[in-house]
Amino acid sequence: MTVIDASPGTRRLTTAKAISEGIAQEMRTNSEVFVMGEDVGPYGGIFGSTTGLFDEFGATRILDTPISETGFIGAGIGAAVEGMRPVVELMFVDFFGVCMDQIYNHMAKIHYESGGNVKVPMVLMMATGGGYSDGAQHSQCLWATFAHMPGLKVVAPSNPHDAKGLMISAIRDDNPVIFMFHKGVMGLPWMAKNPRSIGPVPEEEYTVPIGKAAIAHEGTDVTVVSVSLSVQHCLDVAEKLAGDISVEVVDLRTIAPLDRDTVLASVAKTGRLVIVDEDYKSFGMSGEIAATIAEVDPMLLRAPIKRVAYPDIPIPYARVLEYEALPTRDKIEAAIRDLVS
Amino acid sequence: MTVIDASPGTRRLTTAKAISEGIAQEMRTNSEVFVMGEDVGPYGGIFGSTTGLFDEFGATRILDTPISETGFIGAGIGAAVEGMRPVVELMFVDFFGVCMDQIYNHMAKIHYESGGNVKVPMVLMMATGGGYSDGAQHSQCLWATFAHMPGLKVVAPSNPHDAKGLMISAIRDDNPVIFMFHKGVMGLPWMAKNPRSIGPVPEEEYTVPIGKAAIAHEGTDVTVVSVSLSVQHCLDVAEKLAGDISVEVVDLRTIAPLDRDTVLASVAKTGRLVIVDEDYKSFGMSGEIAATIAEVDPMLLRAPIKRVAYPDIPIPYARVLEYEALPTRDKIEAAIRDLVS
Amino acid sequence: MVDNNQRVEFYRQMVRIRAYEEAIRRDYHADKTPAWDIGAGLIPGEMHLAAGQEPVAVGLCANLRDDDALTAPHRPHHLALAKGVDMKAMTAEIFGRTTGLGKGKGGHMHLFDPDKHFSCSGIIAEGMPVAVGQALAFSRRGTDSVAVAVAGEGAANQGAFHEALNLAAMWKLPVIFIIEDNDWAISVPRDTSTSVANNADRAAAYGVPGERIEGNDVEAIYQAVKRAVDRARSGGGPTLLEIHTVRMWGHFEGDAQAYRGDELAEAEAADPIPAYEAKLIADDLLSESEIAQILADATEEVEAAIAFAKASPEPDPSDAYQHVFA
Amino acid sequence: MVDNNQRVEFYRQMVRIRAYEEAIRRDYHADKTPAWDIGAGLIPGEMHLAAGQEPVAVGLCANLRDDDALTAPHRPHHLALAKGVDMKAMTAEIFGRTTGLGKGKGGHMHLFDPDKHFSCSGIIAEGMPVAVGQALAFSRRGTDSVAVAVAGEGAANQGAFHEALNLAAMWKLPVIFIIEDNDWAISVPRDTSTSVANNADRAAAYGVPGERIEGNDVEAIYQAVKRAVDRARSGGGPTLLEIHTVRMWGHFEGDAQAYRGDELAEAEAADPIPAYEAKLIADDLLSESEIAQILADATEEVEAAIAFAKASPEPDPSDAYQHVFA
Ligand SMILES: Cc1ncc(C[n+]2csc(CCOP(=O)(O)OP(=O)(O)O)c2C)c(N)n1
Ligand SMILES: Cc1ncc(C[n+]2csc(CCOP(=O)(O)OP(=O)(O)O)c2C)c(N)n1
Ligand SMILES: [Mg+2]
Ligand SMILES: [Mg+2]
Repeated sequence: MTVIDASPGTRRLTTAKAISEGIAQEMRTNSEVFVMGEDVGPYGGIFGSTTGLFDEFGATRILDTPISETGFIGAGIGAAVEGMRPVVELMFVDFFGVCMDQIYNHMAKIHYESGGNVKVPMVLMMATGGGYSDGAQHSQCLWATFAHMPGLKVVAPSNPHDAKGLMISAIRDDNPVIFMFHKGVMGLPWMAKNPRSIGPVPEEEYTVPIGKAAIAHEGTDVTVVSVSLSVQHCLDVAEKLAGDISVEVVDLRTIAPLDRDTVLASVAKTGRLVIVDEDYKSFGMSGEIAATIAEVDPMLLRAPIKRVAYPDIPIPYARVLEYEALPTRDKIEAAIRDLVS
Repeated sequence: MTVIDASPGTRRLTTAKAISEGIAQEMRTNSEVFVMGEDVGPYGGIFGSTTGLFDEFGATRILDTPISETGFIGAGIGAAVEGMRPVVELMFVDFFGVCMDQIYNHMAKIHYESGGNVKVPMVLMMATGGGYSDGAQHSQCLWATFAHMPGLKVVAPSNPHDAKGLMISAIRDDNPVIFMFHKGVMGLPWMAKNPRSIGPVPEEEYTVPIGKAAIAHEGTDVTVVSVSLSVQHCLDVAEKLAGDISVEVVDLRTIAPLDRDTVLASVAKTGRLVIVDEDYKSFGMSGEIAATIAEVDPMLLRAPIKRVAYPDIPIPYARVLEYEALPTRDKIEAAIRDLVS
Repeated sequence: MVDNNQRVEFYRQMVRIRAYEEAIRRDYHADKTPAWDIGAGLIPGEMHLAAGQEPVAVGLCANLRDDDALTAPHRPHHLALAKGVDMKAMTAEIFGRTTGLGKGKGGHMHLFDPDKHFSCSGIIAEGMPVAVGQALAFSRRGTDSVAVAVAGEGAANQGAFHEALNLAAMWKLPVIFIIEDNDWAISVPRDTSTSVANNADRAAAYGVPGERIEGNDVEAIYQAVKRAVDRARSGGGPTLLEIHTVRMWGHFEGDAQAYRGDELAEAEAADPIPAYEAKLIADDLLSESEIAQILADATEEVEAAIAFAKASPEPDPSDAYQHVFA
Repeated sequence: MVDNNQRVEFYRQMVRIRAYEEAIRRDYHADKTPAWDIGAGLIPGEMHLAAGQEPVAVGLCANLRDDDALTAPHRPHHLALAKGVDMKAMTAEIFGRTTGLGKGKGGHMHLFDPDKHFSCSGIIAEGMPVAVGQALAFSRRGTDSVAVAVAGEGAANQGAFHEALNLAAMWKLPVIFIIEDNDWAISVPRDTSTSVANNADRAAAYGVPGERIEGNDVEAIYQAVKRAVDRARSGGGPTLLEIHTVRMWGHFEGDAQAYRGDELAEAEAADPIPAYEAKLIADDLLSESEIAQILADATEEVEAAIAFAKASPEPDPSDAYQHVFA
């Protein structure tokens, strides 16, 4: 059941604005919340996630950092351990390789290693995804890499409403949360976008639960499970095919912990499964969802599953090459038609 | 079909010795091969992977490095780009977080980004695995993390014979190869071990192909797919159950690229699948293997698959906790019995 | 002393690079209408141009041979051109064509020319260790080639900087580390990111010589690099140079630069090319007509490269699957 | 000047720590027979002991309050004890018991005591940025607490060292960075890994004060740290101290140390405790009987902690699934 309130007259925001509004509202009520990262200050975040925050909260609560990701993510952990609630931005997920130790050996594990005595209430947000020719080092999704590591919650909203609600949930969560925003859902003025990147967002504070998928489009013939920007494509396809094929779109919203029940219930209903994932295909999210079915009951499937995922290749620069590899609407539609026919 | 020659009189080595012998033989015939890493010199590698090399080749070809993994892995890449063939050791896979950028944004991608004009013939070897109470930061496997990244080959031998042959293949390969040795297969004098960690190893140079799984034990009732140390446990269980249940053990040997054909052929024969993995369960190897079946033909399965994998928890220190989580023989046997009954 | 022919050659190279950056800028924006759309047009993606930083590239690379290596950062064109990378193949790469250096797979931040031992990376400071490894290969083989790592002043706060410097110093490798200080790391000014006013002071942390070169002056840069290259070639080990330069344009194309305030006008006024031109005119090394000719030649070469790129075939979609493995 | 009571207290603390390390060593090996088996016995896993390094921990922590933070590396016992971490809970953790600091989940490299703001990590240098963040929290809250990051001399070549120093210096945070130089990083001697003889020289790279303290002398260490802590508490920002100390034993228990050669005998002879004892005797601050009493008290406390640990329950297997998330 979709939680998006699309009643007429509702205020519409871009996802970027929804995120920064969520952060701002939490900052107003909780002085322990602060923001740290590269270009999060006057610039407002390269992808707009902190727009306006510097003007309201100033340099003491919105900290531009040196290009020292291990340094400032580690500093976020230290502050969190002392009870603050840092929201730290890693500009692109692709940069995780310079700071992953802080993320997965420290942020993710301190609570467990301490036998529950130390909490690390921190949000680490980062941009993901491609489609605009930014090449092999600036276009990845990599959510499975984080979801594979125990101790991390990983969220990736597909629309402004969920983005704000998940950000507020993430800030309030006593655990580290990886908040991944696909550049393509941010509604940036300088990037081609799906209209779904701008949508109704309540003014007040609200939460979207971490760990709960949404049925973004109900259907009975085939289940399409996806996350983040690809959900927008799936919805476009579902709407296009409506009347012909009844497509159920599951928007995971949270990747870890994975809402297996919602996926299983949908597949039990439809008997057919397409997984759409902009992250690399192998050893990733699509595999985990397939395994979820296979270890509960492969007989739920009336046909083999289909994966429309990023092939196991580095991301090429030229548009024609990149779009060959991306999970586009055409490929999603073809996979659905193939499966249902 | 297993490639291990166990004819009597064959020389037997530990896996550690088999690896260092493979490196030494390649170094003798190719002056471009050199070794770099922490404690690879006089110490001989913390897990014995370079024992004896310093004595034979000296400090100019066996380089002890500072604790600067980004620095020296990057230096390996630079040397490889200039045509050398570095064998670089990252002491524990768990440390990948301080140097992953060099590994996956550089070592793995340069060939592709250059349109095939630059080669990076480099081996990055590292210790994996737990079972001896080394805690959350020194006991991980994480092969799925590397296998998820395009452009990397990832091997993880289960025995001395394959270790030597895969090391020689890796050094000769024009691509970067991640060579993961589980501490438990090294045959170290100071670690409890399965006798399978010492075995017959031909004196001469030979290769084991990267990308080819082995049927380590033939069977007809159930397929057990695994890799590295867990293969030893699977073989123990297969031998124990012989006569009662006929277990086919597939030793992947290479994780990426995955030998899907061998897995599919075995499952097609047995109709039952257990995946045994010491890496974290979710978003990893076990999922990918499940997906391989589910996208080809879920009807191959007469029953749901079983995963005996590391649960999604950081690795606890206390022995009783760690063994609760590890994929032990008992759990493998129980999964097999459960599936076949 | 720099001889007169070389001075004119410096000028020529700087003009050539500027003509290149201007043309790329023009074509980058040409088809991104009505407003900037990063993914649209013949040149999509991020675009980091180096107008103002020509003296660094030219003064540096005048000291280098083809067999010397250079690793460049995300802002690589000036360095690539000065290092002798083929302009056509590089332009074709930026346009994503099969004739490009990487057959269209790399793009502007991933230019690889093995013949010129040129490479770059979009990840801050991560080219520095790679240069150390190239120098290691050179020294193991007993050649006198050197490796140069170029990074911005923002990059000097990355861990990779520290590890690379220590390694090169420890092993006395022929590496020249060049910090291009253009005062900015995207929107973050140097003085809020870097705890020392002079990154050359950081050389002391590795026991290697360090020097900061003020003035964005191609000749001073050339001389300082020459000392460092001579030292490296003769076994004297690495040097750290910080070169103060200027970022005349945005961090990337499309950057509105609101954060720069008055400094932007100053930066634009600090254009090193007219300044150098005036010097050479004053020294009677250049006439108006020679200047016009140099510009005309540069423009011709640049436009030919762009025409070559545009006329080159786009990759076939199936090429995406090639070159994952050798 | 250090007053006499404090000098005796320094001695007492060093003896206490040494008694602890000796007892852990004994119990670590006790049931690993016939030969060392890393995973066997009541204390399994890697074990890094700090015999010889007591002056660092004691001289350092005598300057700290409970509300000051300390991040320790993989060799943490001396620091934990000096910082006031409860010996029983720490020992129970090392024995993997439910009464341990981490209920048996952390182990000897992962000791967390939030009341004492003490933590450690087995990943080299990665505790340094965490301390910066703790200092950031303290300074944002307007307290005068300080954060201390301790790391070995091998760690000073990690990128995290550089990033943490720059960040703390840039933000003028109350952090004291302590490099414990015991000459070795496992088997790699300092002079083959570190391009400067004195890591305190690296302070210049961040514009902060740096000082190297020779002699493994608890009083000199105390004084130097005192200056740094006073500076930090009063808003003067970070300090980098390198303290030359000695690793009397192997890198970890089981390390045969063949690589050490003659230096090993020297290291064993450089035991700081008898040396300090002799000084205090010479200064008439300690009698033979007081020495015996101090040792007896230490032994009693240590054995009680070990007895507590051994008597404590092992975790229930199902506890493994607790505390993944708060
Ligand atoms: C590890 C990493 N962090 C952040 C970025 C994003 N980024 C790209 S360029 C840049 C600023 C670089 O500043 P500087 O090193 O001074 O070079 P300049 O752009 O001024 O030439 C940043 C932060 C990156 N590419 N890699
Ligand atoms: C990032 C990382 N690299 C390597 C290691 C393995 N390792 C553990 S201790 C150690 C040596 C540390 O030397 P030093 O910092 O001098 O501390 P010491 O052991 O002498 O106290 C190494 C290399 C690690 N734990 N983390
Ligand atoms: Mg800059
Ligand atoms: Mg040391």
